[in-house]
Amino acid sequence: MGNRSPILEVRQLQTHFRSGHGVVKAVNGVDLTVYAGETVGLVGESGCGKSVTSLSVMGLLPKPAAAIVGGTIHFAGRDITHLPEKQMRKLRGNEMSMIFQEPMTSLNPVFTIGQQMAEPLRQHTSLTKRQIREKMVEMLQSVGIPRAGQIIDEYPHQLSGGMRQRVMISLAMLCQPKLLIADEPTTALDVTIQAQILQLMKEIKQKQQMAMLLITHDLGVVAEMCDRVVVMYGGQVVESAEVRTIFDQPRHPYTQGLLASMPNANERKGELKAIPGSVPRPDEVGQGCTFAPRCSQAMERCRHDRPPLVALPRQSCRCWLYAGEEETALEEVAHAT
Amino acid sequence: MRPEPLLEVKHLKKYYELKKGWFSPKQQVKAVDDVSFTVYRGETYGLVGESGCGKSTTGRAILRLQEANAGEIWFAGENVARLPYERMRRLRRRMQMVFQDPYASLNPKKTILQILTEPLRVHGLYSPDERVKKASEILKIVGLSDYHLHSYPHEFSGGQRQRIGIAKAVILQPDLIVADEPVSALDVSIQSQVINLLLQLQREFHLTYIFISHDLGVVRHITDRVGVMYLGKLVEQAQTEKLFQEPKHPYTQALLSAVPITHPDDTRERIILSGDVPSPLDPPQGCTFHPRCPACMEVCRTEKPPVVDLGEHIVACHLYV
Amino acid sequence: MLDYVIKRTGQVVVVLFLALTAVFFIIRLSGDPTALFLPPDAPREQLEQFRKQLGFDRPLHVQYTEFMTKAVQGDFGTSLRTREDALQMVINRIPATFQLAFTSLGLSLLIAIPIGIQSAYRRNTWFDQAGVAATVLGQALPSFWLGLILIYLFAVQLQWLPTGGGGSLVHLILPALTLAAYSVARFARFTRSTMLDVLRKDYIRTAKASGVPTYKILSVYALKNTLIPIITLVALDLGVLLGGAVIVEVVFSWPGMGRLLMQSLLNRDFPVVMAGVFLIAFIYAVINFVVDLLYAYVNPQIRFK
Amino acid sequence: MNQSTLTEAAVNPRPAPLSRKREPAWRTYMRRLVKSPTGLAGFLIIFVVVILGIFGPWLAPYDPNQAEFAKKLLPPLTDGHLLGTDQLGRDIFSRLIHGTSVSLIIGSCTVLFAGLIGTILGVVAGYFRGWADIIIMRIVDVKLSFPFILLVLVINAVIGAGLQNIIISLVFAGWIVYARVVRSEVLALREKEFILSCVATGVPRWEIIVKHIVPNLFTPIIVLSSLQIATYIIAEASISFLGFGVQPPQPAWGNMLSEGKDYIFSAWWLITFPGVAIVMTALGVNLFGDWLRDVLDPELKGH
Amino acid sequence: TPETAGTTPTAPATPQPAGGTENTAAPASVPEELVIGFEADAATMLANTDVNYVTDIQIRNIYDPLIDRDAKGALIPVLATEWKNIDPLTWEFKLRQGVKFTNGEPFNAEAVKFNIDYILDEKNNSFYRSRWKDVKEVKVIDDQTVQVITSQPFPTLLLRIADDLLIMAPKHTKEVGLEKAATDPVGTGAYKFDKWTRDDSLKLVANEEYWQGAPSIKRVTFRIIPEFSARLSAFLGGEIHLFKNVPVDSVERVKSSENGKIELVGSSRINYLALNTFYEGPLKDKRVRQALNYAIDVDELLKSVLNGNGTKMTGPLSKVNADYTETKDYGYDPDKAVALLKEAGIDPKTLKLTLDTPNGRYPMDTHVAQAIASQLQRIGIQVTVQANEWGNHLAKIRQHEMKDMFILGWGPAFDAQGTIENLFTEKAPYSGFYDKDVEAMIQKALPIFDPAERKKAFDELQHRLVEEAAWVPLWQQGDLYAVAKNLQFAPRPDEKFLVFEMKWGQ
Ligand SMILES: Nc1ncnc2c1ncn2[C@@H]1O[C@H](COP(=O)(O)OP(=O)(O)OP(=O)(O)O)[C@@H](O)[C@H]1O
Ligand SMILES: Nc1ncnc2c1ncn2[C@@H]1O[C@H](COP(=O)(O)OP(=O)(O)OP(=O)(O)O)[C@@H](O)[C@H]1O
Ligand SMILES: [Mg+2]
Ligand SMILES: [Mg+2]
Repeated sequence: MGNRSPILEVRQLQTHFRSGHGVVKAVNGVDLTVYAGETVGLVGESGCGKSVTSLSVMGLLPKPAAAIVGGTIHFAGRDITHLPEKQMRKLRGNEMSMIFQEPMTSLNPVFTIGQQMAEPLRQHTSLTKRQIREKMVEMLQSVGIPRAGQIIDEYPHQLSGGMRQRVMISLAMLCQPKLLIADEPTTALDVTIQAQILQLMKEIKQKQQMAMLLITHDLGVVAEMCDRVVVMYGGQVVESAEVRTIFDQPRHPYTQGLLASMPNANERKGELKAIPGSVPRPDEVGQGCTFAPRCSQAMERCRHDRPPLVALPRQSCRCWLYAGEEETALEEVAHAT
Repeated sequence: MRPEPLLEVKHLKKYYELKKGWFSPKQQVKAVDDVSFTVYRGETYGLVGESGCGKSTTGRAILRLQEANAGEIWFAGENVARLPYERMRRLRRRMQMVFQDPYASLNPKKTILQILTEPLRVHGLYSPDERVKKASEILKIVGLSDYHLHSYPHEFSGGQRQRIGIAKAVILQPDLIVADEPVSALDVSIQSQVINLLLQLQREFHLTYIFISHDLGVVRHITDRVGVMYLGKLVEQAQTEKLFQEPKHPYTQALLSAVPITHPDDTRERIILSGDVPSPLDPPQGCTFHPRCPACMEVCRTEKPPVVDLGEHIVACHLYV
Repeated sequence: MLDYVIKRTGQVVVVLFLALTAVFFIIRLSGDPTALFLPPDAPREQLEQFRKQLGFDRPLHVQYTEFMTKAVQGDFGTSLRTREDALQMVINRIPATFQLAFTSLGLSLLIAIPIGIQSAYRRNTWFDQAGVAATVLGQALPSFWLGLILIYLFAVQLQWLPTGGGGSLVHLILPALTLAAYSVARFARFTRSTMLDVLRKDYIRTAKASGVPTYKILSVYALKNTLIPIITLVALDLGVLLGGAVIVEVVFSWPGMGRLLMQSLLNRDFPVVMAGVFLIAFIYAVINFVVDLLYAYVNPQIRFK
Repeated sequence: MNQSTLTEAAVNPRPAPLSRKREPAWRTYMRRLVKSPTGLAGFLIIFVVVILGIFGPWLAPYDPNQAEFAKKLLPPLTDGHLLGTDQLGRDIFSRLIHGTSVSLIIGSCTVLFAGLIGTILGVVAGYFRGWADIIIMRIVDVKLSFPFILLVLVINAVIGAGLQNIIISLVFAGWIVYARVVRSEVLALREKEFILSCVATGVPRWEIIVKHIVPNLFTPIIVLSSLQIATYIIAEASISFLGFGVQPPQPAWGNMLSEGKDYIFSAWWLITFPGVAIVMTALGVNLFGDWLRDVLDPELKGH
Repeated sequence: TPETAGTTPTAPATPQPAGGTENTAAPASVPEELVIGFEADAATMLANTDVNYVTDIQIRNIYDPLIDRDAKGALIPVLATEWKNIDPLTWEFKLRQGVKFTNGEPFNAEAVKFNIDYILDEKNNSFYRSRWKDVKEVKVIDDQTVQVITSQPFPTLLLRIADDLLIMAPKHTKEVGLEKAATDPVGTGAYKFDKWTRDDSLKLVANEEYWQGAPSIKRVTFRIIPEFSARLSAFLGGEIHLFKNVPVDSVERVKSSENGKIELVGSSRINYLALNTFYEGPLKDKRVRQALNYAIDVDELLKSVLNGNGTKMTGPLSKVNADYTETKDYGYDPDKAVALLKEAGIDPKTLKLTLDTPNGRYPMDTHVAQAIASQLQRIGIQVTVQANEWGNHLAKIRQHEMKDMFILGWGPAFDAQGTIENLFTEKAPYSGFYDKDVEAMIQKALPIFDPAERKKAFDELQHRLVEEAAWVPLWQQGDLYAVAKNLQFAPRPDEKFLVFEMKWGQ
């Protein structure tokens, strides 16, 4: 793992929304590193800021409601935190691209697949019309779409969900990006189709030396796909580690609770281990640890002071429980702090 | 020692007339096509299958939220499918539903008290004061408190709303509850709370559930028997443990193998199905699964598979004839 | 397709039938036409005879049956005032009516859609608020007031344009503008709100993620989706423009259908009124049919299913 | 009339964030109103107009109907006549103030009755579907291809000209807007899970309609009405132009405008001031209605 | 006065245009075509069919009448050169020689017969027919002589001929058929038909072979502009040169414009306030009617509402009426009005009356109504004004649905019979007044043939009607015309636009 270079480095990212009810701190100090060629899983519950983090990276935050108010984002060594739209556009769909959760709504219903897929090629390359078409067909075939030549001239609603997600993937892969952000790419799909798509993404990743940030709330997907995992809770990273470490030795009480509540880990028909309470809204996060109100091990301190991200051997964890155990950080952990 | 059957569904059919475009002829979606099963008192019967296979339609047809085209639904000695409006309305006291979307299933303009007392009121149960008492009792049972009685749904989180939805269904102390994906809209950490609640209520009130879900992990945890649906048909049905250990139908086998692993070191022999779920508008001939079936035979293309009973394990597949 | 056409035709027939029936009975309530045509000193016998000649002396249901039987054959009788074929009279007005309707429609779309798009894109900026205020203003001006002011300004003071009358393109400008003022307001607001919806859609995010520049997103990717609901609104407005532009037609002496209809009503020239309502209902139905086709054209989901 | 713009108020309930202390709804709205310049402007205009409408008779300096022939057609700011006098020497300012209530009555009565009829028919069509739906929607179609002036004329012939004629004509024309909006609202609502949930509970049909569907129609109806009022106030002017307006000498903005139209070249103030009054009011109502729509549309909340 | 117009004149009394030479003398800036703004279009181009004056005014430039009126309303010969009564049932007309229709057809006795027969033929459904019903037969004596035989004495036949009858070309009409002729008229008039776009414009060109000489103005367009302000705008913008019915308050605006002037003429049309005795109300009492006559100050109305444009009337007939006689003027005397009301047992403070008025039919009609209401309010009477659309107004009158009072106009009113018979008999609803004795007097007066006796009878009737306070006479309508400065135009009391009489030049 030694000399890999980070492709994406997010440092202390803070993205806030302004709304009629005040400021929503959707992302409140996130650190995240993705190295070339690796797959990082970003897990966490709904509303914890996963999508906002990825949109911040892509420069796709809804303007003017949302803005990056702190921290930096480096992409391939270049600071893109406040890159002007024009230059950002040159990166998007080209060096970094994104797949979205909802294949059903992520394609424009009134344009053909071909018209939409041609866009990144038109924006970022100088290929001729015929070359563009050839390239698209080739790409579609590589994601296992039959009749690629015809499908190009069809409309999204003529395709099934799985097919559309394949189209989305090939749309993202067209310019061979260095980084692919996949925001819950399979959540909306059926189990059998999900298996197909995950398989496909694995294959693609192996073929192309590409880094991937995989956003999901499904630990099973993480187990299957990722090298490293970052767990988010309430707009912050609470734990990050190698995938095996997370499953074998989760340190943060939230991660532990999450793993314990998977039905398979419990006796059939028995009481599931549950995390009490519910996810806080980003606008009602008080001081102290965001997880404290639901944490069974919470101490007095947790309610008043926000814990730091503690570097432990092979993982880092934002919890006061481990405040004393700090050890020399591994290389990648240092990056992730 | 078989318990008595509470619900018997026989040859249920529900076809939707579909007219999507203005210029296309009418089409028929066979959402539920000749489904029969029995649910016994006190058990949890699971219905699984992929999106669009007709799980919800089955659930709704049982409660007559949608009128079935054909078939019988025997509940408590009466054929529900034939009951006149007013008698059906009264029977609803005994069969209730929990909906998937906790955000859409509560009237945003009503307080929790109104929502919870309405079922009692429309069935003429108790006096107004007692109803309030009942409501507050049930609220405690589902883990909320009196404090919430005068709040509106939008003041609750998804998990809390789903609890209210469940409370609303349970307050009438029905015999049967059809739960249509009651946890799939919830956060992972909340799901287990609600599942626990369902299990607890079942024990407490001797409820019978029809539990509809596509999450096989949850289904395995909570159900006693499972029916697997594919394109409007019931393709396999067995005791839960048995089904998960020894799936017979090739589709069930693929479905189970597709469930994500639970640990990075797990290895699983994946049966990756080729192709997509066919459109129910135009289901394949013969066995509807044959275009994706890894074990497809000649006969599968032309002939509908018979239903084979392998001793409390029913499967509709030519392989077992 | 055939199915659709049959069903649609059936609907149109029903609507036409109901409309004619309603007009037939309603119009009988509006008074006796005889007084308006005969000289004031005409004796009662002539009135009676005139009524008889028009068939007004017979029981209402007999008149109705006869009217319907003839109407089915396209015979609405002759105008009481001009003695010309009533339907033909109304048909003669179609060119002028269409000219005005389509010009003002085109004009308003041309103005409204860019404004609507920009307002949506720059939501809550000064441009948006000014745009909203301006379009609302357009909707708040009574049309004859606006018309007269335009005449005063452009025809009397500046003498750039004629005050009214039919014929050439220059005659069209002022009435079309007056009519457009109202539609511009509606279209712009509608475009804005639809655009706001569309801009929130996932596929717009997809386009952005592909690196498509903003102008192109607005003018191509979002616009086409926005157009679909606008078409319905346009159809609705076109119906109003065809039969209901009376005031503008009067102010600008435009020989359109609305004015003819109003005159005929005031003159109690029943055959022309009937023919007019029939034609408007018919055109309205045709427009709706065309809109459906158009809808199918821009909306592939309908086209293919 | 504008209906299609309004269906967007079709809302799916999304939660408003839970606030620690609940603040009364009207205060939230007031706070948001103060923040929106256009909404506030609209509100203030409406406020002034309503005050004038209610207290006009006490505020007007002159009897609005007293003709004083010697003082006819005085320009504004002469002889104690703020806005001048009209062709019969009546004080325009006083007439304008008195006319306010007429315009308000027309706007509000029409909205009330058209809203009521339209809502009932819309609910029936949308909830019961089938024949009721087909018949009501065909009537709507017929109505759409029916010239408005025909309606006005016939009503005029049957019951005579005047305020009630205007209101009845406008109600006749206006209910379809409501019927269409409400119908599509109901069509969407009846598929909502909370309605299904009522059915599943065994709530009788009429109770579902009255207690569950209708309350959820209030928001779109309020928004629609706020915008329709302006349309109706303007329509009064058009009807007056066609000669079926409010009867003289009673002042109404529309009939002042149409009586004044012949004076556009000789006495501009006759047509200008009522015109400005209508435009300002319509503007105010529209701005306020727009604001209301934004506020009541939870989709847009918090953005 | 039927015979008075007499047998003598051979040339029309109308100003004689100078013919061809005039054209060359005209200044170069003279517009090529005269555009007349007009509020409504003709119903048809057929003559003798539609009684509406908007039709008549336009087609009178295409067709000539047999007899016309001069500025004072006296009958003058046009296509008929002389006429006489052979016996009470027979009239003989001598026709002008050498007149040709614009298509070359000769004008002769056959043509006259054709046109009168056209009116009488039920099939043609002429709206004039009832007025001509007493005509039994038209006899062609020779090419230049025609006789009209009536079934009973018909003293007003000459008036009918003057006001109604226009001569269409018989051969043309028969050849092309009525339907075609309705859009392609041929007459003997000063102008030939050119183009007609319904509700937009009617274009005419000069008939250079006109028997009275070629018209001075070569092209005429009637432009239909229904809205007054638009008409005025078009006039101010120079698009039209002439229009009628200028609202009194806009007179100044026209006068002050660069190239406009105002022409005023007393119309034969009279305006009155009907006091309805068909309605069971207080107005059935003569004293109340008289009180209203006292309480309404017509002079003030004329001065302040009409800016003086109109001539006050005191009785049923106006001064231009041939049978006019001076009657008593009630004058303005509110005290007397109150006294009369008291006498009738009515407290004016509790009296509530309704007043119907048409809307825009007569000059300032709704304003006059409001002003009358305002005047009556001075003695405490409360008046509700109701402005009606014209069709409704007429229908309400005809169906006796009017309440206390209504405003109406009547014209052309050149003779006593046409006015009094059509207004004050039981069959006639227009004055709202009916009295048995008056009816008897009218019936007695109608068949009188002797001029002097006839005049006496009608004079008596006028006095009687005033005494009865049958209505509140208002005024003889003043017609106001906006005229381009360089157009010579003398307005006529019969409201007609005869372009032949007009010419360019100061
Ligand atoms: N447009 C927006 N306006 C205001 N707040 C927003 C907006 N978008 C997101 N948020 C807030 O930001 C927080 C983080 O949202 P985000 O979409 O990143 O969550 P997520 O982790 O992706 O959840 P999910 O699993 O549901 O996709 C949410 O709580 C949400 O309330
Ligand atoms: N109201 C309806 N009109 C027409 N077709 C319908 C309707 N409701 C459901 N369908 C169709 O019927 C089939 C079965 O739908 P159903 O909702 O029962 O599936 P499901 O198994 O519950 O799927 P999911 O897991 O997505 O909820 C689907 O193909 C669907 O498209
Ligand atoms: Mg997300
Ligand atoms: Mg479902």
